[in-house]
Amino acid sequence: MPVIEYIEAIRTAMKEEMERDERVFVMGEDVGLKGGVFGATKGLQQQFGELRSLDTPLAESAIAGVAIGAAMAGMRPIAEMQYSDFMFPATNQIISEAAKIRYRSNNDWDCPLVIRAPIGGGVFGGLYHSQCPESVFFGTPGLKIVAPATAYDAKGLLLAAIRDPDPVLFFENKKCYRLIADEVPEGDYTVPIGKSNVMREGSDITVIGYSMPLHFAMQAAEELSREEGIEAHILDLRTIQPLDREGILEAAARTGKVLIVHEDNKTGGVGAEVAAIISEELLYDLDAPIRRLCGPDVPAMPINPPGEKHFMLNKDKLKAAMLDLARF
Amino acid sequence: MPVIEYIEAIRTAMKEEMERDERVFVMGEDVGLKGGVFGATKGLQQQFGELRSLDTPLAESAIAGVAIGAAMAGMRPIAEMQYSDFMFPATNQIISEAAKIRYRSNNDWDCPLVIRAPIGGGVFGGLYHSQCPESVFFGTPGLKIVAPATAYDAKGLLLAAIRDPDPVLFFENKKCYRLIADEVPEGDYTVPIGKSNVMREGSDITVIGYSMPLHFAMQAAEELSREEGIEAHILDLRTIQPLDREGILEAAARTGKVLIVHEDNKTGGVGAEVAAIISEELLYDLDAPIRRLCGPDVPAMPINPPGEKHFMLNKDKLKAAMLDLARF
Amino acid sequence: MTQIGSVRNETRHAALGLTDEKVVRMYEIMVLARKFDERAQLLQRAGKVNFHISGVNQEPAQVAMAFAMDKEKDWFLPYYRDYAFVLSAGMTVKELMLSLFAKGEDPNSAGRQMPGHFGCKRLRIVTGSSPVTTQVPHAVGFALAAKMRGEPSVSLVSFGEGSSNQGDFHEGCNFAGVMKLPVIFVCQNNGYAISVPFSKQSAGRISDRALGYGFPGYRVDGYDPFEVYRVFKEAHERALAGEGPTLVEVMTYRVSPHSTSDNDMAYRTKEEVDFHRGKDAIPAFRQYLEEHGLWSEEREKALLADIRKEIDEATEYGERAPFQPVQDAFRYVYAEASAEEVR
Amino acid sequence: MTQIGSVRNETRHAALGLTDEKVVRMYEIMVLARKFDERAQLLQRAGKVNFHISGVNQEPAQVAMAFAMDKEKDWFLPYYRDYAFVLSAGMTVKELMLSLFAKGEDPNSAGRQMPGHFGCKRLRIVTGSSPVTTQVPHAVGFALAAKMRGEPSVSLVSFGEGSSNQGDFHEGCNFAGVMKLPVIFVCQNNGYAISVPFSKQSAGRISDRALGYGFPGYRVDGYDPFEVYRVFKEAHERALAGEGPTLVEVMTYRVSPHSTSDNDMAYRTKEEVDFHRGKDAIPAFRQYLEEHGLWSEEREKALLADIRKEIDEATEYGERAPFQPVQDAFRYVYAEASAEEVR
Ligand SMILES: Cc1ncc(C[n+]2csc(CCOP(=O)(O)OP(=O)(O)O)c2C)c(N)n1
Ligand SMILES: Cc1ncc(C[n+]2csc(CCOP(=O)(O)OP(=O)(O)O)c2C)c(N)n1
Ligand SMILES: [Mg+2]
Ligand SMILES: [Mg+2]
Repeated sequence: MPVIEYIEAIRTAMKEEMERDERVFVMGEDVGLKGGVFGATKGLQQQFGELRSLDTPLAESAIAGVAIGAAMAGMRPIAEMQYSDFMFPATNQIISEAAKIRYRSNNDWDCPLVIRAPIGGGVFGGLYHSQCPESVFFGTPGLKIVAPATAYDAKGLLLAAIRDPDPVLFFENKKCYRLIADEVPEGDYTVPIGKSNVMREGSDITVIGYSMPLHFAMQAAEELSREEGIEAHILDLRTIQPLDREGILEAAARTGKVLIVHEDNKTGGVGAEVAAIISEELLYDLDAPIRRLCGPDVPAMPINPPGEKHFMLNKDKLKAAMLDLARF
Repeated sequence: MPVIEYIEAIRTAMKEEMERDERVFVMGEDVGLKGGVFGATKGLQQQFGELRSLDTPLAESAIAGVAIGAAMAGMRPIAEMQYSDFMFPATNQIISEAAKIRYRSNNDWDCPLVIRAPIGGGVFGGLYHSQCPESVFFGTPGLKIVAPATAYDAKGLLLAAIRDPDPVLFFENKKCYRLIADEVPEGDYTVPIGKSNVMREGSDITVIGYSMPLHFAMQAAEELSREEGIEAHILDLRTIQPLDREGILEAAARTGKVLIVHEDNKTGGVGAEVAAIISEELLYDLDAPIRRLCGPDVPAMPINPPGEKHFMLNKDKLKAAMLDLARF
Repeated sequence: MTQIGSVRNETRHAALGLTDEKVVRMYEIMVLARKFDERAQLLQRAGKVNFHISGVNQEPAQVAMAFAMDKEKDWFLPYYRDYAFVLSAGMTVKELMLSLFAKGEDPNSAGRQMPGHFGCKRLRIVTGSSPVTTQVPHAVGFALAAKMRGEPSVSLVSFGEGSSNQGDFHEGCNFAGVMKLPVIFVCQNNGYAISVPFSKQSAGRISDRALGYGFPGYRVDGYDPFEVYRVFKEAHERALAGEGPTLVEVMTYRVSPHSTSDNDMAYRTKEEVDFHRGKDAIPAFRQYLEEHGLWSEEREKALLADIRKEIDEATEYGERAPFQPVQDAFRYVYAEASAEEVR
Repeated sequence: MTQIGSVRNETRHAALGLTDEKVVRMYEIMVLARKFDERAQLLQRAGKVNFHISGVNQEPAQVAMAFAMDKEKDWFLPYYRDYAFVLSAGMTVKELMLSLFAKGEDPNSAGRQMPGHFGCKRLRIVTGSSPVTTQVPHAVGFALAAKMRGEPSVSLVSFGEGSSNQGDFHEGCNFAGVMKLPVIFVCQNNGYAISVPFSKQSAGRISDRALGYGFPGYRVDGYDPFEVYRVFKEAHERALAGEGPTLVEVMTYRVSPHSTSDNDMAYRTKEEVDFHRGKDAIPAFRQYLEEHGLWSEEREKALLADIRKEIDEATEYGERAPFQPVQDAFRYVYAEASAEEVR
């Protein structure tokens, strides 16, 4: 299987699905000739024309709202938000509309829409090009939310998202775009929405997370295995709504010591729900308090390099937290 | 002390603070002559004039955004969102702007703003006049969020919110407006933001929550005490951001059995964070898994009466859950 | 009493391409909508239903705009006062009553949403919500889909003048303007947004906003249904011809309180309301029909009797019909079949 | 070189009420802004800073609008290309360099925000963010505060033509129109929003949108700083006289790529860019000054030398200055003094 970059996996998923299904199209700011500010839609306009790789006016509520209309009309829009930081103007369309269309119409209407948005920092983007907005949308019934960490999952989950009959927020990590590359099958396959994935087996501690920080966890785990003989069990949630309860409980039970990691700030994040689920179901199987290692409770990371570094998770921070938990 | 209604406490706080501080004004849809759709601003326009009880165009992003500008300019705006369901168009202004103004300017600018919004169902309001939007804004550093359950706290917290140097979301429960009345001092007092309050002392189980469901818990607790000799310890968070960690841990430790309640849907709600905090710090003091009794993970409640009743929490649901936990 | 040749050419409706049958049908629906609305108000006052939001006085314009549309091909995104519009589109009084009583059989939402929150795929009526103006970009999305698929379909979206001040109005109109999409934006300017008069909602004319989006905007007298029809017919033709969107501001007046929860005497006078009530276009429309030999006292009586029967039966049906069972209250958050199967 | 009587009346600047000193100062700031921008581009290419977003070609209009404002009383909400504007408002090159290098002493954000994200209470420059157009309602809020307090203060807010398609533009303009607030909305129409040409952003003129909000809108040639000054001066006077807002669409062109991260040759041609670069208003302004005896080759040389020195020193200072210490990186999420004390 060819090894391709995470962003290439995303691009390929869109391209292949647009070839397969003419209802599928992408829309967003600069997705046309420029191919997106990160290049995720590069070549799509050349191949599919201006309408199916549609440069929109600079207006996110319209991007979401027009996509919702098109989805209700039977199309399969993929709406790109240039940065997830800029999807907040579309909140009302996402939460009040997309999430509630099927429910409020008692299944008469549906909204098969994908909204792609790059999350995460570490690219010197400053406050507004680095955020993780998961906690804002998490907990809104009617939405599905995925956040792949690997190229394989990125392609498979994006194909699943496009084919899903309900609205899916697809949070791609901009730091992963070119840093992460792995084996990705050519052609069609899907990764099921709602299923977590064990990235690494281990018996000492369990790390549960999603997106970029898992790569730090994997690196730290290798070092801890080598240096300390500590074996970490690592679970990639992949889908953050609906959460894979069984997968979470199984992974937590495996070691009895849980560290939850995400880049979104700690309070009110997805990790709180993961902790709550475990403490609701597995309390007596735990050998240590449930810990979370997350972004600090600060509005967003600064652009100056020391400040950014101070804010971001990295392998060393993960390693220290994992070691500390193992020793508990 | 006079017993007044919850909504009257809110109205009085605004009136008294507008008398005390001429920088304070209210703005929103129908807040003028009509006095708000619930009557919370009744009489203010007559007393303070059109500018200080300002009917705005029907545009929530502008209501928030203009209020933010006025706050930065040194005023003390109270922006009313007619229903919290309708504050989502203002999400970008609240999360990207109000919450980040102090931080991004390194303390050069600030945003002393209060946004009032009625939450909660049980008034046959259907999907869009019944929601609890807490989870959307919870977890956004830079915001403070309060949600009083009593008239006393409503007045004291609103005065504290208006005087707070940072943006405060003030979630008032529309079911409480006329149902809840209690003793409220005349004149000036504040309830500190960030401090929870023990509503009832008990030694068997701990109930932690905020807003309307606490009244169901109190009723259930009285019955359980009478009928079963079970004594519930009930903690009103009052402020949901920043959470009162110490208050939570103390209340949880008190009985070792915790039930968290809120009307907002369960997944991703404030209760998840409360559970996570407890499981992070108090794991070994617990005698039962941490339970949550919340709104179902459904977009919003239906308007038909049986459907609404099925959706809403009530005394009986609380009582059953509390009894079950006590018996664990 | 259809006549031929020269005579037909002289009538206003014939000049607009409306047959006698159609113009009579328009009248019947105006009256039906009015009577439904009055009944709904009574039911609310009698405590049989919790809530009603009225479209009284706006019906003639609503019927006229609906008749300019193609029921088989167009898409409709009405707002909560558009009873006369959805009745024209084919919704029945029984269905409206099921919605008013929030019953399970209600095609709009199975009694989940408030009355006036329309949606019915069969009738090409797109599901709507309470937060105002969100439907505007949706209509643009329907028009975009029509353009992409090469379908001769126009979408029509209604909203109030207060609602036209939401960002979604601007973003939706601008998007449609850039892409020259087949959509008609209808602002029903009834003078108030709850208690707030138009003078506090906007200092300009809503119709003038079209200029900034590069398409035509018209202000039209809502008391003149023929003129309303003409403007919408033209807008419809422009849309089908690929000439893009049109914004129409229909000038009308909300004679009822905002909803049954509102006391409008807190912010306006009875005189003001009565003045506008006196401009009601329904009697004038009847007079027009009578003058052209298309209507009579007997037909009026028969119509009223029919409508009364229809509404009585619908009321009874709606009142007796069961609510959606609570075991279904949490269904359809997501598709029930798996993604796999739906594909 | 100031002359008296009839001669003064003949100059364009004098007719506009601009003294010789002022018009010379305008020129100096235009050149200063240009040179700062060019240096910033060099520093980015040399890898000394990560990012720069350029205002080249838009400076003459920015300076002209700033000079029409009252630095002591007005409020300024510039956007990220407004270097020449904030320099006119009193920010120093050193401060801009501190921001470019993201250093702790940067008054805009202590190196937290991207360069171009201005904010400085001392200079009445309101803190801005990246999500476009959010500053528009803020400016309206400043104008509302001025009206409430009876202060003779106008707020000016800038944004791009792409950004004018956000809902916040509409909501902010409409709000200000209804309340006749003292605010000037400035759309700097530079033809592109990143890669998207104006033709795909809007099918109308931005200035025409003012009509729908009930206040005047003007389109003005950004290459004619005197005309820009005139329009803003008039808008400022209207605002102070209680006549309400003005929308000004300044026609210009973005000759740089969107930012240093952008490759503009993917979506436009070098010819197009060069054509517009040729219209640069700075040389014409210099020529005007020379024609009126206000400028000379020597003064030009001296200016360039001064500027070079200022920029060199600022660069060195910025480069050497310390970052905000990481122990302060998480400060000021909330006020540090308790609410009690701040009261
Ligand atoms: C986003 C949003 N804000 C507030 C409301 C509450 N609300 C319902 S109708 C209404 C007034 C609407 O006025 P207008 O658009 O003129 O329509 P009309 O009711 O007059 O027909 C308001 C404020 C809402 N439904 N949605
Ligand atoms: C809400 C939002 N969406 C997207 C972006 C990303 N973005 C930054 S600048 C820009 C283009 C702005 O174009 P325009 O308003 O014309 O200003 P210009 O850069 O041309 O001066 C975009 C899309 C953003 N900053 N904010
Ligand atoms: Mg209205
Ligand atoms: Mg531009």
